[in-house]
Amino acid sequence: MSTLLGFPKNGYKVVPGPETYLSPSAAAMGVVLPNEGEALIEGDIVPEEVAYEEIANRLLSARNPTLFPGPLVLWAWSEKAVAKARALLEMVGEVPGMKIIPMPDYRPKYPMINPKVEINPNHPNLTIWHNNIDVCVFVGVHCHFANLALKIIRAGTDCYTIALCGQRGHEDAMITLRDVHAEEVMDLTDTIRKVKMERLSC
Amino acid sequence: MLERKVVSPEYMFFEAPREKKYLIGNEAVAEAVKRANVDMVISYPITPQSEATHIVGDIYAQGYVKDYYRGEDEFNVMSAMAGAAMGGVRAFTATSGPGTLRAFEMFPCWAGERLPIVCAFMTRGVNSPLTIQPDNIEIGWLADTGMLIFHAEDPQDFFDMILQAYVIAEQPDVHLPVGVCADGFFVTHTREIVELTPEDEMLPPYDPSVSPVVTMDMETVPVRHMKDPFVMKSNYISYNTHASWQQEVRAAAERARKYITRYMGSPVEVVHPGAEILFMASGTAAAQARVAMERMRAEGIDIGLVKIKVIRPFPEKEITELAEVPRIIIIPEHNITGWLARDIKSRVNNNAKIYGGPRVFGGMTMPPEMLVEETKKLLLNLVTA
Amino acid sequence: MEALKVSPGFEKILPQEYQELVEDGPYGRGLAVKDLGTFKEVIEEHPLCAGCGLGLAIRLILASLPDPGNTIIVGTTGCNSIVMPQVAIHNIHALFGNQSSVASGLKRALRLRYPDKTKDVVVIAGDGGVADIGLAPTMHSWFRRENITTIMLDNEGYSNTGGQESGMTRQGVVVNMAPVGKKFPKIPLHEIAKAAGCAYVATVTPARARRLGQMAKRAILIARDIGPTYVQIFCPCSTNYKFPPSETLKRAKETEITEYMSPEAQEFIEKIEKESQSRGGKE
Amino acid sequence: MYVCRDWGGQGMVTAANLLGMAAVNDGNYSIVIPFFGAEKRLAPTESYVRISSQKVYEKGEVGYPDVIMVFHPEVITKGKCYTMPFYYGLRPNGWLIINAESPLLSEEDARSIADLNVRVLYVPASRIALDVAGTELATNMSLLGGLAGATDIVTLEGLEKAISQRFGGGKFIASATTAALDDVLKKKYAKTQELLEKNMAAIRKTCEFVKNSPSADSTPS
Repeated sequence: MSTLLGFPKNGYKVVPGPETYLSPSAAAMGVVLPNEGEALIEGDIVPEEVAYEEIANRLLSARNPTLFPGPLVLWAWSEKAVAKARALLEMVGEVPGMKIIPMPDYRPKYPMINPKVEINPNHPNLTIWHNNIDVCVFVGVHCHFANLALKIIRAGTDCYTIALCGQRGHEDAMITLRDVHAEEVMDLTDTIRKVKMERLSC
Repeated sequence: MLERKVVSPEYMFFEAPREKKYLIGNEAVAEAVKRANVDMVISYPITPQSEATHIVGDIYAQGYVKDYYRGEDEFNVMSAMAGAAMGGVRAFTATSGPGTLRAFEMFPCWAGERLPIVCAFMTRGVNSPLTIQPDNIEIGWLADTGMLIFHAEDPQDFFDMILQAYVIAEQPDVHLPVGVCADGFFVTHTREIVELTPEDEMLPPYDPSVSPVVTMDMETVPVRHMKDPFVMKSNYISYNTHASWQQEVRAAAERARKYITRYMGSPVEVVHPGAEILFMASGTAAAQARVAMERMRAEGIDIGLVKIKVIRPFPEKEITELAEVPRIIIIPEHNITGWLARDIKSRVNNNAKIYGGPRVFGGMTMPPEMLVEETKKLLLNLVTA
Repeated sequence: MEALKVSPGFEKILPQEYQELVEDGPYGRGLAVKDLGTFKEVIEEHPLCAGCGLGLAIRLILASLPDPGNTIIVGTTGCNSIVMPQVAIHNIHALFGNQSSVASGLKRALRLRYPDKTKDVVVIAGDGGVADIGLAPTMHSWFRRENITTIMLDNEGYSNTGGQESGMTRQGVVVNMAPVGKKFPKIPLHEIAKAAGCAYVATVTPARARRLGQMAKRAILIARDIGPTYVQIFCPCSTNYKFPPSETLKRAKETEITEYMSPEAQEFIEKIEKESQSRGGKE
Repeated sequence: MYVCRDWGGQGMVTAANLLGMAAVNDGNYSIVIPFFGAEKRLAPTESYVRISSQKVYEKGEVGYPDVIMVFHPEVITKGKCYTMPFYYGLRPNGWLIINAESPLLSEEDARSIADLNVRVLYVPASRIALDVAGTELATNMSLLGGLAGATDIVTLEGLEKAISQRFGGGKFIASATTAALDDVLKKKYAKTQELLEKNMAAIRKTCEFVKNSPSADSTPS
């Protein structure tokens, strides 16, 4: 285990920041991505059902939950992308007050960003701060840029980050699912509905 | 060209029948390229690599590779490789010593741009004075580029590692270039028995849509993407992004460990791990140490070997644990700088038991007789001290 | 245009500029310089100096791309590389000088992946990048007859690093690194390009907007089927040559407008431009 | 483990490959590695062959060979500073096989070699090559025959199979100069079959010559 800044810690936890001047990548701190059927919560491997529930709870308890859809779902470049986009809109509809702020591309914004209407992987903290976002969901962002953004958010904000990854997941998010396509988004929406019902009946 | 079928990496590596052929290392490289289902190869002559890309040229002419040309120099070959990989195809090239250095600016860029290129480095001495002979000093420099680095002991390793390299490099959470290194001549021009998988079976094609960065085709996904540097502004945001970017490249190398274990078994091979004395070595130095070890064991000396197959990501945990047991660790190397000893020393608590050497370089052979003699001298010194 | 579509439901979520690109961008519409002002351009704004010839040249090139939805631009270090992130087309910042080799690899890769489609690969780079540090790969891409277009934005020096002499600086000019005046003439790269195998070679200036647009378009079309093409655009640098920004276009007119086509290229251009006219095309 | 070291520039790299292939055909393990300087004909060069019934790991130059074969007598008589003494590292009780009509060692060399109890064998390989195969380019074949006659390192059957693998039309990867010489050799014969037969004839003839030679089993004087 090694780190590029600071010193190794045992049992490194991926939790909301602000963490440090230049926070380490979770992978360098020994956090390992989940295998199929698994997910990560704050750096620990859990069965994916547990993570579905936790995501539902986090979103339903949030003051200002926000979805950050990236180019892989914003643009209709494949049928799968369109299906996933539809499923995401349905999911957002189930979370009271959930907003959508897109990440249309990855170039640094010049001369300035309008943090109200978009988020950028090079300075995602600006959008989080401006909109007081306490829980966010990354989806459809190319993995490299998602990791950049998630790490910068952990370094500089107290936002709780969730990644719905179409590939292998993101250690730098507080909760990550892997292999998330339209069907898995629909499963998550079902979990959200179920948790909502449970909360109502309590 | 043979009609070929796609097989899974798991089948190819662990189940496919193997046929014994008597080949030189450079031939084994071309056999690997054929089975790796490579789209594009760009070549440039330099000894001792040239034969490998000659033969790859022949398999291109037969239709096994889709595009092939000779570039104008190594820097521009590596640049064109980047262009090909950004365009979403599987690419291969090879170079040696001075060519590696001529091209060097591109290697950190491949890693930074997350391009899963596989490049074979048939290492040789670096000028001046001019030498074309074996010496692996360049691996020490490549180790800090962000690429994954494997080091082959013999033509069999070279064949296997090139295939494993593509599978590991193209994992969506890794997606990094791999340098597969072999000591020039000692591997490239050495003829020995190599066990090959069937000629009519190849790896699945590369799927650029799983890339962690945008493929530069205006389709996956369309519109507005720039590769790559942050030349926009000199301010905290640019610095922080660049720093995070570099961390992410190193994080991707960390993620490769899982796949290295899955497809290569382990980043190290251990023979007699409980021994009182351990050789730790990579490449052909491991082969020579293996022979020296057997001769000394026959004389009753308790000595073992750790062959380090993967130089990056460095097998830190394995080395730290293996270093606990022996009283003496000896690290023979085929270069003058001792980059492997440096790596090992930085991961072992008690450096006093590590002997970085003997080192042989500039094209000279490392005779097992010499390793035996030097080891015995060391033991004698320790006894008299 | 097939590629640039928004996933249903996300249309209104995109920031305004992207909505405009989708609804009113130039993709797949066959627009040209004369249509500027009537559509959403692929470049928003640029961070170049006031009076920079590059900014206008790039805008004109981008407005003239025959198929911006299937174009990838390869650039290199220089003033133009700080414009490129603002462009709504995939573009690659290569290392300094290797743009033509990156473009070669990219063009070949795209040909393998899209055998039934044309992807235009266009190199846009400065004079230092093309004629000095990148001369070998530039010329070798021509020798190899790569199907790419090379456009040099010639501001006669290294402007982004503070105004140093380049091979394209004129003889006798005193600039950084030429403290007693440049000692050899401007490199005649447009002449060299013909000998090196370019099917089309043009020299032009942004002061001749429509002509520039026509030349860029011709160069890209010829590069698709016939061979490498080269366009050299004289873009004076008011900052390092220390003249008032308002004089840029006047100075730009100093250069000679030339156009060379190989017989094959000529025949090809006549054919497609005739077809375009008979269709009432926008040329 | 048998170890051979060849000198000369007379098809020696090819001979080393054939020897290795023959050993593999015989069911053994073998590693062949050439030594390369900048390539050109008639420059002194070496090739190393290791043969064993066990897997061979050791790489690189053979420092301590059991057999040295000299393909051109001038390696001894006109030795370059970097090739002398030509028997450096030869193990006691080993073999020295020299392409020459008659003894040519200096007194000093002969003494040193005698001290090692090395068996010295002079083989008129070039003459046999010319007589039997019709070209001196088959000298390397003759010498392989000499080795097979004098020792049990390889069998004639193994060599025969190796020659047909090497020249029988299949793909064999040779470096530039060797490949060019291959082409010259192939042009000398009308048919591949003729080439194979002539080469094999040179090998057999030398093998017989050596078996009948009084020095084959004698210790050096």
